[in-house]
Amino acid sequence: MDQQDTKPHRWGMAIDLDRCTGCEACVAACHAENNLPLSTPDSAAKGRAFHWIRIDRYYEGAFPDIKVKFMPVLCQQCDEAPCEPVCPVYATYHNAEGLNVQVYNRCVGTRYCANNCPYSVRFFNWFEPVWPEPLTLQLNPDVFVRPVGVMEKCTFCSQRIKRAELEAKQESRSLRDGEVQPACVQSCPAEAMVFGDLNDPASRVSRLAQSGRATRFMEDLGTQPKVFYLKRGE
Amino acid sequence: MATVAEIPDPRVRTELWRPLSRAGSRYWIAVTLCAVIVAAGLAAWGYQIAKGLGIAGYRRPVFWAFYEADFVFWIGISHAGTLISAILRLTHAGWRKPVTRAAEAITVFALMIGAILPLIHLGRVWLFYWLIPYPNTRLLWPNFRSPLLWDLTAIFTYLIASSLYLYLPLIPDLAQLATRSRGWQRNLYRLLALKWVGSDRQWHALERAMKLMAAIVLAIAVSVHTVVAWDFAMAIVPMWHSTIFGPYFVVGAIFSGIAALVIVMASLRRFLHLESYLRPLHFDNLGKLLLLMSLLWIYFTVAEHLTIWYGKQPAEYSVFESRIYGDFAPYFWSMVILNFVVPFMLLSIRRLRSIRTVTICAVTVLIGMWIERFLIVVNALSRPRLASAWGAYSPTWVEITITAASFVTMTLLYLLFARLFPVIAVWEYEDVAHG
Amino acid sequence: MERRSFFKIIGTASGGMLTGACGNKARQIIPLLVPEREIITGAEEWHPSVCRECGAGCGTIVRVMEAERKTRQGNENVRERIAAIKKIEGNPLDPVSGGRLCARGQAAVQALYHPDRIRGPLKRVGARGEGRFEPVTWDSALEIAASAVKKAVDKDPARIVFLTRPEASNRSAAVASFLRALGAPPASTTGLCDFEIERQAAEVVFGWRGLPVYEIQDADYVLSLGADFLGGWVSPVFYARRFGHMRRGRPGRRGQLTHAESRFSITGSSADRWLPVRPGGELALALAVGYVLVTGNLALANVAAGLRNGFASVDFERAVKISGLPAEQLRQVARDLGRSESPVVMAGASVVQSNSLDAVIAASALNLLLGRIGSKGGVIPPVEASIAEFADSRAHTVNLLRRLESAELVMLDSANPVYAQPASAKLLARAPAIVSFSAFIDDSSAYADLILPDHASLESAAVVVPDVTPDRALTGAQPFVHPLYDTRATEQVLAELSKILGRALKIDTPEDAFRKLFAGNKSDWSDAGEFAKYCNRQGGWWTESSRSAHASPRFELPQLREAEFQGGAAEFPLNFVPYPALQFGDGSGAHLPWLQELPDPASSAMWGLPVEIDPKTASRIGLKNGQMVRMISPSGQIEAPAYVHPAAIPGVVSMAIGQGHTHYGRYASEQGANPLTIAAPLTDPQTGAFAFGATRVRIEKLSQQDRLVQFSAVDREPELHRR
Amino acid sequence: MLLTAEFLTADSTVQAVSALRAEGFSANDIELFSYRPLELPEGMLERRSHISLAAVLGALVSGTLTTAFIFFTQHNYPLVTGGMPLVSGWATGVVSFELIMAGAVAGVVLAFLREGRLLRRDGAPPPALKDDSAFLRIECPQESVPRVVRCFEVAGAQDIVEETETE
Repeated sequence: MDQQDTKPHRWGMAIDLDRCTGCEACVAACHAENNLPLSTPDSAAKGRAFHWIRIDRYYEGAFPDIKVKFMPVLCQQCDEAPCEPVCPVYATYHNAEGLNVQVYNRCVGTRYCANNCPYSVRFFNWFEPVWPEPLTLQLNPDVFVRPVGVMEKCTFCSQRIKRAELEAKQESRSLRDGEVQPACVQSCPAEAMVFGDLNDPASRVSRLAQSGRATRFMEDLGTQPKVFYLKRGE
Repeated sequence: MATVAEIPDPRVRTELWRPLSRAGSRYWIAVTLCAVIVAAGLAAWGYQIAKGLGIAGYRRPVFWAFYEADFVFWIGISHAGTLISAILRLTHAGWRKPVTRAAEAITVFALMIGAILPLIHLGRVWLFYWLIPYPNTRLLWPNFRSPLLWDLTAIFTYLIASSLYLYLPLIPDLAQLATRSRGWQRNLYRLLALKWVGSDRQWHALERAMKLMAAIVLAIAVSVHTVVAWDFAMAIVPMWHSTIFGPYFVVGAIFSGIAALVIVMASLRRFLHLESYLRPLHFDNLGKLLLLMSLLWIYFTVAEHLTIWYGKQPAEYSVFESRIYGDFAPYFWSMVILNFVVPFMLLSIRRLRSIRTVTICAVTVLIGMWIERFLIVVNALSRPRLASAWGAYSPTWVEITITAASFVTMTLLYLLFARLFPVIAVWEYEDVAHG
Repeated sequence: MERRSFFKIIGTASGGMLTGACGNKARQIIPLLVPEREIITGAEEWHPSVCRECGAGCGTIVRVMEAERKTRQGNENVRERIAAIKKIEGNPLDPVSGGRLCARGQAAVQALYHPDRIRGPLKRVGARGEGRFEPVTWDSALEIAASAVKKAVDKDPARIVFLTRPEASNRSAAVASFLRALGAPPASTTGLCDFEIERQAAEVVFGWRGLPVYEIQDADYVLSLGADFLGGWVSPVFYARRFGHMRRGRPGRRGQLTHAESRFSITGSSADRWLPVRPGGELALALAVGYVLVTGNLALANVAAGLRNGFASVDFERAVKISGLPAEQLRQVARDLGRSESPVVMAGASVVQSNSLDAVIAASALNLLLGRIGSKGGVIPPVEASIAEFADSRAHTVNLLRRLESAELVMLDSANPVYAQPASAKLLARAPAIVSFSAFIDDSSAYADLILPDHASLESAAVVVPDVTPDRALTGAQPFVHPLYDTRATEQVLAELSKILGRALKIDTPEDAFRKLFAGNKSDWSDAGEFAKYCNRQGGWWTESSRSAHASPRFELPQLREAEFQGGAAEFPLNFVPYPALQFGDGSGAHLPWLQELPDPASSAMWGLPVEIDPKTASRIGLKNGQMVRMISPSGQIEAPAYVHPAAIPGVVSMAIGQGHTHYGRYASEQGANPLTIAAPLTDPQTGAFAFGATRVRIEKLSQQDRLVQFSAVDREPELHRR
Repeated sequence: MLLTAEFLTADSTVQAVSALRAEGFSANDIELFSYRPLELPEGMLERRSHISLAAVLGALVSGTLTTAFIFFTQHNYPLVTGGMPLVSGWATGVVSFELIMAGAVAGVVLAFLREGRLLRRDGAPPPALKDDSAFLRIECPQESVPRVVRCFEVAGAQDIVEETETE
C-alpha cells in the first residue's frame, strides 16, 4: 500500500510577474474550462462580462519612460477571506483544503461578498446564461452552469483537483507535485504560473512562495491570500 | 394638588373623527392613482424576478445600488415616529401629543417598505427563507456573523416593537370608535379594541407599558439604524469601513425622520383641516429639532470626510476625490445644500421660521438624505480598492419604478390609515387640551 | 470492433524547458473516431491534434466527452448523444507548444461549435458581397465548381488565383498538386501574418530556407527589432515559453529584453527597455546599432569585410534622426549587445513597412556582426523540413491586387482577401468566378459564387510542418469527432474536382505522411504501419536533428533609407500603424466570442477595438476614451472610438486588426472598423508583401461618444490630487 | 354587591374615591371607568404594576434562549467551514441584543394585557361610557352598601346602580 495523504492539501499558486507577458491565454483557458457565461457587446458595456481571471494593467510613467504592469488577478483564495463572514447563508466558505468555495446552490444573491472582496474577483449572474446552439456542446460537464441570481468566482479549478484526487485514490497513491493544474496554469505559455500544495514544503509553489521575490496582493489587509506574486526583476 | 382633567369636549372628537366617516371623490382618485403606481412597482419587481436582476442597472462593481439606498432611506424614515415620539414621551414634552401617532404610523409603514426592499434586492428572492434558522435536512443554516442577519433580527424586532408601540395607545380610541361605527368597521374596531373598557387599571397599565415601551423602542431604534450602518461599516470597502457610521446613520435617520414627519403633518393639516390641532407651535418645535439635526448631520459629515481627506489613504481618498471633486461631486454638493445650507438659512432665523419654510426644509432634507444614502452605497462601490475594477452605475426604469413605488406606497398606506384610524390620539389630545 | 481505449497525457509541471520526453502515463492507441455508443458519461478522453489558427502549428491535445446535441429534424426536436470537444490544450510532447497554448488556439473549439457555421454547400443568390446564399447538394455544387475550373483552365490556367492559409501541410500539398495538375500558378496568401519578409530575409542574409530559430532561452541579451514575438509574431507560444525561461528559468541569470517597435506591444510591455522607433525607422535603427558595433570594436573581428564596411559607412547622424530615438540610447543598446555574453537580435516585421525587408535584413545581419549564428543563445537555422513536399508547397505572398486584377477564377481556402486588403473587394466583385472553401460566410466568401464548406479544423485530418521548431517536426491530427454538418474536407473536394476534370490527385492523410517519414528516416520502428500508429498516438513526430550552423551570407547591406508613406505630412500629420491583434491575428479570429470578449492587452477593450492615440495628440484634438474619431487617409476613412494610450508614440496612432468584418458570423459582422480599409496600397517591392504600415492619416473628432467597451476602464493607478 | 355610580366632573369622582378610601375600602375593590385617563392624587388608588418586572423577565428569557439557540445549534451543526469559527462573540452579541429587546417588548405587552385585564370576558359588563362622565364601581359586601351609597351621594353621584354579582 502506498502512502496515503495524511495532511490535508493547502492549494496555492505562484505567479511570476517576470515571466508573465500579458498574453491572456489564461483568460481564454478559464472560459473554456469553467463554462463562463458569454458576454455580448451590450452586456459587456454594462459591466456584466465574466472573467474569473483577468490581466490588470497599469501604466506607469509617461512616454518614453513608460512601463506597464501586467498582473493576472484571480480569486486569491484568502485564508482570512473577507467574502466569507458576510454571507448570510454560508454560500461562501472555506473547505478542508483551504479553498474559498462558492456553493452555488446555497447562494441567495445578496452580493455582499462581491462588495467585500478587495480584489474584485467575484461575478454575479444577472441573467440566466445562454449559449446559442450548438455552442452548448462545448460546456464542461464537470462544471456547474450557474443559474441566474448566483455569485460565482474562480475555484482554482476544483473539478480538476477532484479528478486528480480521485485518480490518485484509485491508484492508492498521493498526488504528485504538479499533477493538478488549474486551466490557467496549464495554459500559460511563459510558464509564469505554478500551482501546488503549500503544505508540502518540497512543492514548487512552496519553494517559490518562500523566495525573496514573493509578495501577496494587498497583504496589509490581513486577508492571507494563497496566491503569491513574484516581483519583476531588473 | 390633584390635577384632574375636565370632562372631554365632544367637539374635539367630532373634528378628529370626521375623516373616518367621510371620503370624497378626491380621496378615492388619490387612492386609485397610488394603487396603480404601487402595482406598477410590483409588476416591475415581478418582471425582475422573471428575467433576473440584470434588467436593473446593477453591474460589477456596483453590486448594491438603488434598492439598498432605498432600504437605508426608508429605515431612516422609520425613525421618525418611534424615536421622536419616544424621546418626547420620555422627556414629557407636552406638545408631542398631536404629533406622536402621525409619527408612529410613519415608522410602521416605512419599516414595512424598508423590510421589503432587501427582498427586492436579492438575486434569488424565492429562497429568502434560507436566511431564517429553521431545522432542515439540506444543511442550510444562516451565518450569524453576517451583518445581513443582524439586520434581519434588528428589523424584525423593530417592526414588532414599533407596531405595538403604535397599536397600544390606539386601543382606547378603537374602543370608542367601536361604539360609534357600523358594519365591518365596527367589527374591525371591536376586534382590535381587545375589550378595552376604560377602567383606571387599564389606563394605568397602558401608561406604564408605554413608558417602558418608549425606553425599549428607543434602544431598538438606535440599534436598528446602527446595525443598518454596520451593513456597510463592517465591510472593508473604502469609505464604508468607518467607526462613526453607526451614530452618523442614526443622526441621519432621525434627521430624515423628522423631515418626513413634518411633511406628513403639513399634509394632514391641509387635507384633514386639522389647523387647530397641528398648530404653528408644533411646526416651530419640529423646525428647531430639524435645525438641530441638520447641525449634527453636518458635524458628522465633516468629521467623516475630514479624516479621509487628511489621512489620504489611497483607496479611501479615491472615493473621497470622486465625491468631492469628481463624478459624484454634483450629488455631494447638492446634498450639502439641501441638507444643511437651506435648512440652516431658513430655520436658524426665527423670523423666517414658519409652517411653510419648515415644510420646504423638510422636503429638501428628504431629497438630500436620499442622495446621501445613494452616495454612500453607490459612490463607494464604484471605486473599489483596485482601480482596474472601477465602474459607473446608472439605473434603469426598473429601479426607478420600484423606488417611485416605494414612495407612493407610503402615501397609499397613509391615505388608508388616515381613513381608518384617528391620526391624532383623541384621548391623549383631550387630555392635553383640557388638562 | 476494437476495444475503446484511452489516450491521456498528464500535464506535467516541467521545471525545465522543452518537455520533450517527460514521463507519461502509458499511452494507448487512439481510436480514429469515437463511436458514439461507446462514450461513457463523465469519462474524458484526450486526443492529440494540431492547432491551425495560425501557421505556428502547435501540437495540441483535445478533451472529448459525451454531450447532448439538440437538433430539429422537420418538426421534431431530436436529442442525440455525441462525442463533443470540450477543451483544447497544448500537447506536452510537442516541442512547439510544450503543453501550452495561446488564447486563439484555445478558442478554436468555438469555431467548431459556432452557431453560424455553414451547414452545407451554398450557391450565391444575392449580389456579390451581399452574403445571400441558397443550399445546394454536393453533387451539383461540385459540378458547378468543376465547370468553373474547366472554363478558367480553358481560357488561361495562369489566371487562376488560389488563396490559401500560410502553412506547410497536407492541405498546402494538396492545393499545390491540384494547381499543378491544372497548370495554374502556385497558391498564394493574402499577405497578412505570413512572415514572407522574414523568410526572404533569412534566405538573403543566412542562405537559409525557412524561419530562423532564435535561442532566446539561452540568451543574456535579446534585442527584438520589430518582432512582436509575444503577441503573435511567427510562433507566440514557442517564443513565450523561451522568453519565460530566459527570464527566470536559469537561477541567477536573468536575460534582458530590449524591444524596438513603433507601438507598445505586449512584447514592448514585457521588455526591460522599449525603444519607441518611428514607423519605418527599424532599418535606420539596425544600421545605427551596427555602426556603433563596428566602429566601437564591439563586433567580431572576423566579420566579412563587405558587411563591416557596409555598417561602418552608415550615416549615423541621419540614421539616428530617422529612427527617432536618442543617439545615446542607440549607443547604449549597441554597447549592451556587444558586451553581453550571449546576445541575439530577433529580426521581424510584425507591421510591414515599405522598407521592411531591408530592415529585417539589416537587423539579421547584426547577428553576423556579433557572431551569433549557430551558437548557444544565438540564432540557429531552421531544421530541414520533415516532409519537403509540404514545405515546398507553402503558399507565398504575391502582389495580391495585381494577381486579382486579371483573375479568371478565384479560389479561397481560409483566406479572406477582402478583409486583408479591402481594395481587393472591387476586383473580386468583377472576377468571373469565385469558389470558396470557407467554413463561414466571411467578407470574401460573401463574394463567392459557390461555397464548398470545409470541415472545422477539429473535424479534419491534418498534418502540419510547424513554422518554427527546434527539432524536425511533423504534427498531425486525426478526426475524432464526426463532422457536425454536411461539410467536406477541402483536400477531398479538390480530389473530387480533379476526378471530375479527369485528373487524378493524390491526397496525403496523416497516416500517409507518417509512412513517408518512416521511409525517409532510419528509425527504431520495424515497420511503417507501427510507426504511423505511434505518431498518430502521440500527435506527431519530433526528433532532434543535426543542422548546419553555417550561414552563407550572400548579400549587400541595404542602404539607409526612409520608409515610403502615402499621404503628405502636412495634410496627414499622423503615422498610422494597424497591427495584427493578439486575439484575432490577421482578423481570422474575430468570429469567436471568447476572443471578442478577451480584453485587449493595451486598451482592455472587448467586443471592439479602438484607435490608440497618444495623450498629447489626444488632448490637442480634445479626445477622451470612447470619443468617436474619423481617421482619414488618402485611401479612405474609418470611424472608431478613441483610446488614449499612455504609451503611444506621439504622432503615431495605431489600431489592432480584427474588427470591421462585413460578414463573419453573428459575433464579428458589422462590429467596429477594419483599419486596413484606409491602409495605403503600397507593397514591399521585392516580396510584394502588403506594406500595411505605410499610411499617414489625420484625425477628426466626431461629436458622438460611441461605446468603447472596456473591462478595465482605468489604466493607471489613481493619481491622487492632494488638494 | 357591585355598586356603580356616575359622576359628571372629575373633582366629584376624586372626592368619591377619597371618601371610599377613608371609609376603609380597599383600592383593589374600586374601579374607575372613563373615556380618558383620570389622574388621581398620589396613593389614592395605588395600582401595583409588574410590567417592568415582566420586561426584565422577557428580556432574560429571550436572551438566554437566543444565546443558547445560536450557540448550541451552531456547535451541533455539521457545517464544514474549513476552520472558520461558527460562533463569534461579537456577532452573537448583536443578534442577542435585538432578540433580548424583542423579549422585553413581549414581556411588556403580555404584562399589559394581563394587568389591564384586557381580552377578558368574566365579571360584570362594564358601564356604558358616556362622553361627559366617569363611572365609579365598587365591589363590596351587602352590609357596606349604605356606606358606599352615602359616599357616592356626598360626592355628587348622578345615578347609582346596584347589582348582584352574577358569578
